[in-house]
Amino acid sequence: MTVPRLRIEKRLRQRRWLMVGVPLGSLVVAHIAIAILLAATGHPPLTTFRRLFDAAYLADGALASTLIAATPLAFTGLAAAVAFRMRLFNIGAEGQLYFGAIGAAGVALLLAGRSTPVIIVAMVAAGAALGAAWGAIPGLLRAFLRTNEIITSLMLNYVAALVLNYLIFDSLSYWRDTSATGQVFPQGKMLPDAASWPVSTIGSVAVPFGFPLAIAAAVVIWVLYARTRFGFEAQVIGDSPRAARYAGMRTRRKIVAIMCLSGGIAGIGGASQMGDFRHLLDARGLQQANYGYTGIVVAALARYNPFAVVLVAFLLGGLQNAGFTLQSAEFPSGLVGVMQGMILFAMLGGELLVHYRISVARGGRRGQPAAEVAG
Amino acid sequence: ARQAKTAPIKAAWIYVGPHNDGGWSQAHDRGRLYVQKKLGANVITTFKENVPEGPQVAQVIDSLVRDGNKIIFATSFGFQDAMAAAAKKYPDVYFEQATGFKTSKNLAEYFGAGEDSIYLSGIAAGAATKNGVIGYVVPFPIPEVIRHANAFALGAQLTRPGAKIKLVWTKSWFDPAKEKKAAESLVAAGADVIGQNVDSPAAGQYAQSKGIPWVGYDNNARKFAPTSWLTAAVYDWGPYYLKRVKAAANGTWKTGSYYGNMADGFTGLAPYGPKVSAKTKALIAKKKAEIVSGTFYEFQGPLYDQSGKLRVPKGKRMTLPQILSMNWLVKGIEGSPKG
Amino acid sequence: MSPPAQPSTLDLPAAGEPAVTMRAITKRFPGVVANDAVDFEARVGEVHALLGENGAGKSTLSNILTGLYRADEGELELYGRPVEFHSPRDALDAGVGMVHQHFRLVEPFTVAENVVLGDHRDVGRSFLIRPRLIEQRVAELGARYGLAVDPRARVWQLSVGEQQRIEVLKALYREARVLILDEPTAVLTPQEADALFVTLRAMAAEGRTVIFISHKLHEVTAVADRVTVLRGGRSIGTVETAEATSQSLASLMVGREVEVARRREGDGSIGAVVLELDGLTALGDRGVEALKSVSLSVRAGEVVAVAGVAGNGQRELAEAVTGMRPLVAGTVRVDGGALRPGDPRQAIRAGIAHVPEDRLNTGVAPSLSIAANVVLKSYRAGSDSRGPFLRLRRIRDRALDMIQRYDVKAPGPGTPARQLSGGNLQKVVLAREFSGQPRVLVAAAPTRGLDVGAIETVHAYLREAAAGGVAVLLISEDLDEVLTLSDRVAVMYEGEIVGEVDARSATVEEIGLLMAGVRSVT
Amino acid sequence: MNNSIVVVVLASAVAYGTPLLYAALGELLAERSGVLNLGVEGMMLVGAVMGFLAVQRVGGPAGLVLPVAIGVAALAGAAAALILAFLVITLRANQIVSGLALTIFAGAAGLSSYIGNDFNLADNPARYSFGPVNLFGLQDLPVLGPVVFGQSWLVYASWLCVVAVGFYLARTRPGLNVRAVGESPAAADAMGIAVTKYRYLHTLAGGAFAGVGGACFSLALTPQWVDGLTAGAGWIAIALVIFAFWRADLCLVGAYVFGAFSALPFTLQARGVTITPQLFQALPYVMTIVVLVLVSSGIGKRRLGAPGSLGIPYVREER
Ligand SMILES: Nc1ncnc2c1ncn2[C@@H]1O[C@H](COP(=O)(O)OP(=O)(O)OP(=O)(O)O)[C@@H](O)[C@H]1O
Ligand SMILES: Nc1ncnc2c1ncn2[C@@H]1O[C@H](COP(=O)(O)OP(=O)(O)OP(=O)(O)O)[C@@H](O)[C@H]1O
Ligand SMILES: [Mg+2]
Ligand SMILES: [Mg+2]
Repeated sequence: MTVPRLRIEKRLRQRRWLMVGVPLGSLVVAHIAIAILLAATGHPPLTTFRRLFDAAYLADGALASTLIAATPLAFTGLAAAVAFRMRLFNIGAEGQLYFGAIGAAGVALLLAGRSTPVIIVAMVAAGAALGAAWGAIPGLLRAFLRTNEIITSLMLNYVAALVLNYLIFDSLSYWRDTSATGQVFPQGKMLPDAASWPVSTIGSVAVPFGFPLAIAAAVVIWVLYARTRFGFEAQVIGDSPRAARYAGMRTRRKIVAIMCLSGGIAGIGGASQMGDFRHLLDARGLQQANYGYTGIVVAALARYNPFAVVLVAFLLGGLQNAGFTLQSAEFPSGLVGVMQGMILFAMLGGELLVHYRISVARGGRRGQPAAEVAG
Repeated sequence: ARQAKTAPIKAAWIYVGPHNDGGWSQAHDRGRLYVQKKLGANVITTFKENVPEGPQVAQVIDSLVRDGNKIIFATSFGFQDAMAAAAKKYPDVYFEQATGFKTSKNLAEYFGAGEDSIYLSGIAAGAATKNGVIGYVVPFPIPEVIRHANAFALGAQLTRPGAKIKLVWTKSWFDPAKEKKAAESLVAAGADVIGQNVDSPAAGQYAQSKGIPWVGYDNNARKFAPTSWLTAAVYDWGPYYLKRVKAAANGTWKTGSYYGNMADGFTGLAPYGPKVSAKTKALIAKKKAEIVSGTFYEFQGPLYDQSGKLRVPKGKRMTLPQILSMNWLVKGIEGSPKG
Repeated sequence: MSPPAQPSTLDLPAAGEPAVTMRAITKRFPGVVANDAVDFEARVGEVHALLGENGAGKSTLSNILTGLYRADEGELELYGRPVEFHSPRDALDAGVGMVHQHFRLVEPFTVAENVVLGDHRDVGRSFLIRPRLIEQRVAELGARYGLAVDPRARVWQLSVGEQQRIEVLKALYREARVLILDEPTAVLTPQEADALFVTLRAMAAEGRTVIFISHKLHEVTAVADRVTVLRGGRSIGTVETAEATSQSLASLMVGREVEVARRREGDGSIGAVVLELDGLTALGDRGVEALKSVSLSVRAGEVVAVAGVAGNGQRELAEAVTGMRPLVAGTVRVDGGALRPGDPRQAIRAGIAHVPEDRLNTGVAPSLSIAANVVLKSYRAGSDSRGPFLRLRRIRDRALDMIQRYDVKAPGPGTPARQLSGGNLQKVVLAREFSGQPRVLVAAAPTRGLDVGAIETVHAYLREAAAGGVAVLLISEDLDEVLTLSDRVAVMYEGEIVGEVDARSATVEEIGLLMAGVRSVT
Repeated sequence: MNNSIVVVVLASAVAYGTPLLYAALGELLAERSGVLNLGVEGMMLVGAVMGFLAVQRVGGPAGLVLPVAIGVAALAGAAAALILAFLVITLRANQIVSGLALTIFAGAAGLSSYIGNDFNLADNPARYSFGPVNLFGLQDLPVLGPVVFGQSWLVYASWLCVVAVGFYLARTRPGLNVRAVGESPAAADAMGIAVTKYRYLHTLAGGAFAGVGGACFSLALTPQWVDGLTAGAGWIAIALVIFAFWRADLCLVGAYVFGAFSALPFTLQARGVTITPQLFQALPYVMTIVVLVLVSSGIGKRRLGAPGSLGIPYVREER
C-alpha cells in the first residue's frame, strides 16, 4: 500500500522567479475563485473583471482615482514595512496617521498667509513629528518595559480616534470650524489655499504631491536599510536582539527610533490627506477609510520591500477604487469586500510557496501495512 | 426637443451608510426607487453605498460621471466639499447636495422643514406621557438637531403643558447599540415616552419591550415596535427627486436651495400606531392644517430658553436664517445644547 | 494496570532479542542528508550507545524512532514487528520514549503536569485532571528510580539537572520499553553522570532497551554494551564496547587517526594582569543571584579556564565580563581601567573579544549574510563606514578575504549565516573576534558541537591568541579541553568560584569534585 | 431604588458586556492554543447576520428558533474562523495580516453585509429575540434583581460558558493539552499531543464563541440587522483577553467593566451630568495598555503573561 503525503520543506534559497510568480499565480487562483462566486451570485464574471480593470487602471481618470487611494496606502504600507523589517509589529499606523493629519492641519492653519513651499514643508514636518510622537509611545513601552507593541499600538489607534473626535465634535479646538459653516455640522477649519499641495500631471494623469513623496520615502527607507549603519543595526536587532546587544548596539534607542520613523511616515500620510485631498481635519472621513489597517496588508503582500509597497499600494488602491465603481444597485458593496478578502487570502496563502517547496512523497514503505502498535 | 424616446437618463445617489439601513439612507433609496418606478425605462438609477466622507467621495463621483450619470445626489453633509469640487470639474453634470448650503451653477442644495412634522410628532408624545417626562435621543449638537428637539418639545408641551424633555446625545447619526443605551438610560431616569432624532429603530425596540410609547424619526418603523409606535416625522424625497431627474432629462434643471415642507408633501407624519387617540389625531390634523395654511408656526413667540429667558417675543416668528442657526434649547428641555 | 509500571507488567521479550531494528533509514533535510541508509539495531536489555560527531545524524535517527520525524526511506521494526509511526503518540504508545537534547518541557507547568501530559491510558483517559493523584504517582515513580523532584514545582524554577530528571520520568511514566537519551550528560557533573549511568544500567536490567547518545568516548565505554557509530549521516558499524578502546572508537567516529589530546605547555611568556574581575555579582534570567562575588584575573598570554556544570553561572560570568549582563556589584577592569557594567559597546572598545556560547543567535545574526556578520562589531569604525553610510564594497572584500584566510566553507559572502555548519559558523565568529585585535578573549564553549577537525583549528587559534599576548578566559564544560588548553582552572559552582587549580597538576577527578560543590581544601 | 444610577449602570454593564464576554472567551481559547486571531470583528458580524437570518427564516416557536439561531451563529463564526485557521496553521501565513484580511472579507463591508443585503434582512425586526428573563422571579429584588436576575438567557448562558471555559482550561485533560500547545508546541508534540488538531479546534471554537457574541447584538441587544452592527466590539474583545490576563473569570470582570464604561456616559447624561464622552470611551483602551505594561514587566510575565508561543507557527520538522 502506498500512502502519498505532502512534504513541505523550507527552501534554502529563494528563487527570484517565485517572488513574482507566486503572487501572480495567487492572483490567478483568486480570480478563478471569484469568477465562480460571481457566476453563482448572478454576475457575469468577465464583464465584472473588465469593469474592474477598467475602473482601476484603464478608463479615463481611473489612474488618478487609483492614485488617490494608493497614496495613503503607500504611506501606511511603508510605515508598517519599516517597522516590520525590524520585527516591530506596529499596527498603529492608523492612529499615527490621524496625528499626522492633526499636526499638518494645525501648522497649515497657523501659517496661513505664508507661501506654499513654507507651508508644505511645515505640514510634512509637523505631520511626521506628531505621527512619530504617537508611534514613540508603543516604541518606548516596548523598549523600556518590554510591552508587546502589537496590542499597545492597536489600542492607541482607538485613543487617537477619540482625540480626533474630541477636537472636532466635543471641544472648540483650534482645528474646529466655528464659523457659520461649521455650525451646520461640526467640521474642521478649511485650510488656507496655500496649503493645497501641488498636483502634477503626467500624461493625462493627475498625480497628487503625496505620491512622489511616498516614492521618495520608499527610496529613503531602502537606502536606510541597504546602505546605512542605522539600517544595518535595525536589521541585526530585528533578526536577533541578542546578537545586537552582543555587538554593542543600542537596541532600545533603535526600537524607539524605528517606531518614530514608522509613525512619522504614517504621519506624513496624514499630512498628505490634509494637503493633497481633504484640506480640513475631517474626523469622520479619516476614520472611515481604514488606511492604517489596509497598510499592514499592503506591507505584508509587498514582503516589506519599500518599492514593492508602493507597487502593491497602487494595485490595492486600484482594487479599492474599482470597488466603488463596481458596486451599484445591482452589485452590493458587501460582494466587493468579499472579492477583496478572497484576493488577500489567496495572496497570503500563496506566500507558503515562496518559502517552502511542496512535493508528494511516498509515506512509509511500500507493501508494508502499518502495524497496529503493541503494548 | 423631446428626449423621452432617446437614451434613458442616468441618475445616481451616494449614501454614507448601507442603502437598507432602515433610516436615512434607506429613505433616500425609497426616493430613488420612486423615480425608477415613475420614469421606468426612461431612467437608469444606481447608488453607491457605504461611501466614506473622505477623498473616496471624489473617486466615487468620478466613476459615476465616467459611467455616464447626468445627475448625482449626495445625501450626506460630509460629501459637500467633494460635490462642490466635482461641480466645478464636471460642468455638464448636475449635482444635488442634501442638507448642504453650497450652491453653484450646477450644484443645488435640498432639505426640508422637518421641524414642522417633528412638532406634530411631539404632540403625540405629549399626549402619551403620564408623568410628563419624555426622553429624546439626539445625534449631534448642531442647529438642525437643536431645531428639531425644540420643535419636538414645543409640540409635546402643547398637549402636556410643562412637560420635561430629557436629551441624550449619541454623537452618531446611526448606531443601534448607542441609541438603545440612550433610551435605556432615559427610561431609567424617569422618561415614560421616548422620541428620537436618530435613525435606527433600536430605541423603539427597547420602548416596545418596556411597553413605553415611542416616536420615531425618518422612517415608518412601526414594524419594530408594533404597539409602542406613535408616529414619526418623515421625509418623502421621491417627488423632489422625480422633479429634478425629469428636469435634468429635459434640460430645464436649474440650481437652487430647496427647503421642502408639508404643503409640498415633502415632510409629513408616518401612519399612527394604536396608542394615538382620536382626539390627538384630530388635534394633530388641525395643527397640520394651520401650519400648511400658514396661520400657525411652531417657532412663534413667546419662546423662552432653558433658563427662562425670553428669546422670541410674543407674536414674532423666527426667520429661516434664525432657525437654521438655532443654538439654544427651549424651556422644558433638560440637556445641554453643546452636547 | 496501574502506573507507574511495575517491571513485571512490561511484558518484555527475553534479553538479547532485537528490540529496535532500523533498516536503510534515509532522512533528508533541505541541503543535507541527515541519515543516509542507516542500519541500526538495539537489543532487549542492553545499553546501546549512538556515537558520532556533531551533525552526524544521531538526533535525527532517534527522532525518527520516536515518530517526531518521518523517514524518507527505510523500515522500522519493534520487537520483530514492522511498525510505522505517524506521530510521537504512536511511538509513545508502542513504548518508545525519548529525553530530547533540547528539553521539551512546558515551563509554566508543574512537574507533575509535564509528566502526565499527553497520557491517554488508564487515569490519563479521564476527562478531568486530578492533581493530587498525579502528583502522588509522579512522586512514587521518582522515588523508585532515584529521580526525586518536587512534583508541584514549576519547571522554570528548577535547575537543568532537575529538568532532565523530569524528562526521564516522562518516559518512565509512559512505560517506555525503549528509552532514548540524547546527550544527557552535557548538563551533569561527572558524578551526576555516573549516577545516571547506574540508573540506566538498572533500567536495562529490567529488560528495557536504553539508547544512549553521546560523542564523549569515555562515557560510551563506561556505560554501553554496544556502540553504533555514525559519521556524516551513515552508520559506520556496531561494536561491542568490551572490544573497543577510546582510540579505536575515536578513529571510527572521525574517520582517521586522532592525536591524543596534548596538554598545553606553559611557555613562560605570561605578562601583566590584563583582565581583572573584582567581586562580580549579577542576577540570572530568573531574577536570582547567579553570580556571587566572583573575582579572577587573567594575565597577558595566559589561558584561564572556568570549568563547571552547565548552569552554575558560567554563562552569566561570560556575559558580565563582556558587558552583556548588568552587575549588581563588582567591577571589570581591562588594563586597569574599570568598565561601565552592562555596556557591551564599551567592553568592545576596551578590547574584549567574545566567542559566545550561543553561536547561532548571539554570535551572529542568523538571517544576515556572512559579510554582515563579519562586520557585526566593526561596522561603526572608519574601515567599514563613512558617516552614516556603510562601505559595502570594502565590507564585501573583507568578508571574502576572511572566508579564504579562515577556510570557511560557504558559497560566498552573501550566504546567510544560518546556512553554515557549526564549525564554519564558529570560524566566522573567531575570524571576526580576532580581527579586532583584542586585549582579552572570552571564549564560552568554543568547541561545543564541532567535529574533531574544527576543534583542532579552534584550539590552534586560541593558543595563537594567547601566544600573541591576549588574555584568554576559556569557559568550558569539557574537562579534556580545559586541561588541554589552560594554564589555570577556576571551578564554578552555584555562582561562586569554589576553587582554583593549576592545570598542569590537576586531575579530572579533582576538578569533578569541585564541580559537584565539594570545596577543595587546598 | 432599582432605577438608581449604580443599578442602572451595573445592569447595562452586564448586558453590554455579554457580547464582549462571548467574543473574549472565544479569543481566549484560540490564543491559549497559540493562535492570535485578529478577525474577531469579522467573525462576530458573520455570526450576527447568520443568527438573525435563522431567526427570520426558521419556522417554529421562539423557544426552538432562538437556540437554533444561536447554533447557526456559532457555526457561522466557526466557519469564518476555519479560513483563518487554514491560512495561519496549515499555510503558516502571518497571523496579524490574516486576521485583518478576515475582517475585510467577513466584516461590515464584506460577507456579512452581502448576506444581509441578499436576504433583505434590514427591513424587519427580529421575529424573536432574547428579552429579559425574570430568573427565579427575583427580578425586583433591590439592586441584585435587575443586575443578576433580570437579564436574558444569553447572559445566563455566558456565565455557564465562563465557568465551563475556566474549568476546561484549568481542570481538564484537553484543557491542559491546549495550554501546553499554546505554551510550547514542541513539548506538546513530543508527548503525542496533536498540535495542529488542537490549534484548529480551538480556533474554530473561538470563532463559534465570536459568532454567538455577534448574535448577542442581532438577537438580544438590538434585535435587527444592519451592516456593521457590532460596531467594533470585536476589537475590544481582543483587548479584553489581555486585560483579563488570559483567564476566563477575569474576562467576565473585564467585559463588565468595559460594558459599564460604554453605558455610563449615557446614564450620566440622562441625569443631567455632562462629561466629555471621549474620556470614558478611552478608558478601556488605556487600561488595557496599563495592564499590558504590568503584565510584561518582570516576574509577572511568567505568572500572567501571554501563551509562550502566541502567534508563532509550529512546524514539526523545522528548526
Ligand atoms: N529539523 C532540521 N531541519 C534541517 N536540518 C536539520 C534538522 N535537523 C537536523 N538537521 C541537519 O541534519 C544533520 C544531522 O543533525 P542531527 O541533529 O541529527 O545531528 P546530531 O548527530 O544529533 O548532532 P549533535 O551532536 O549536534 O546533536 C545536521 O547537518 C543538521 O544540520
Ligand atoms: N568597534 C569599533 N572599532 C573601531 N572603532 C570604533 C568602534 N566602535 C566605534 N568606533 C569609533 O567611534 C566612533 C563613534 O562611535 P559610536 O559608537 O559612538 O557611534 P554612534 O554615532 O554613537 O553610534 P550610535 O548612533 O549607533 O550610538 C565611530 O565613528 C568609530 O570611529
Ligand atoms: Mg551613540
Ligand atoms: Mg543531536
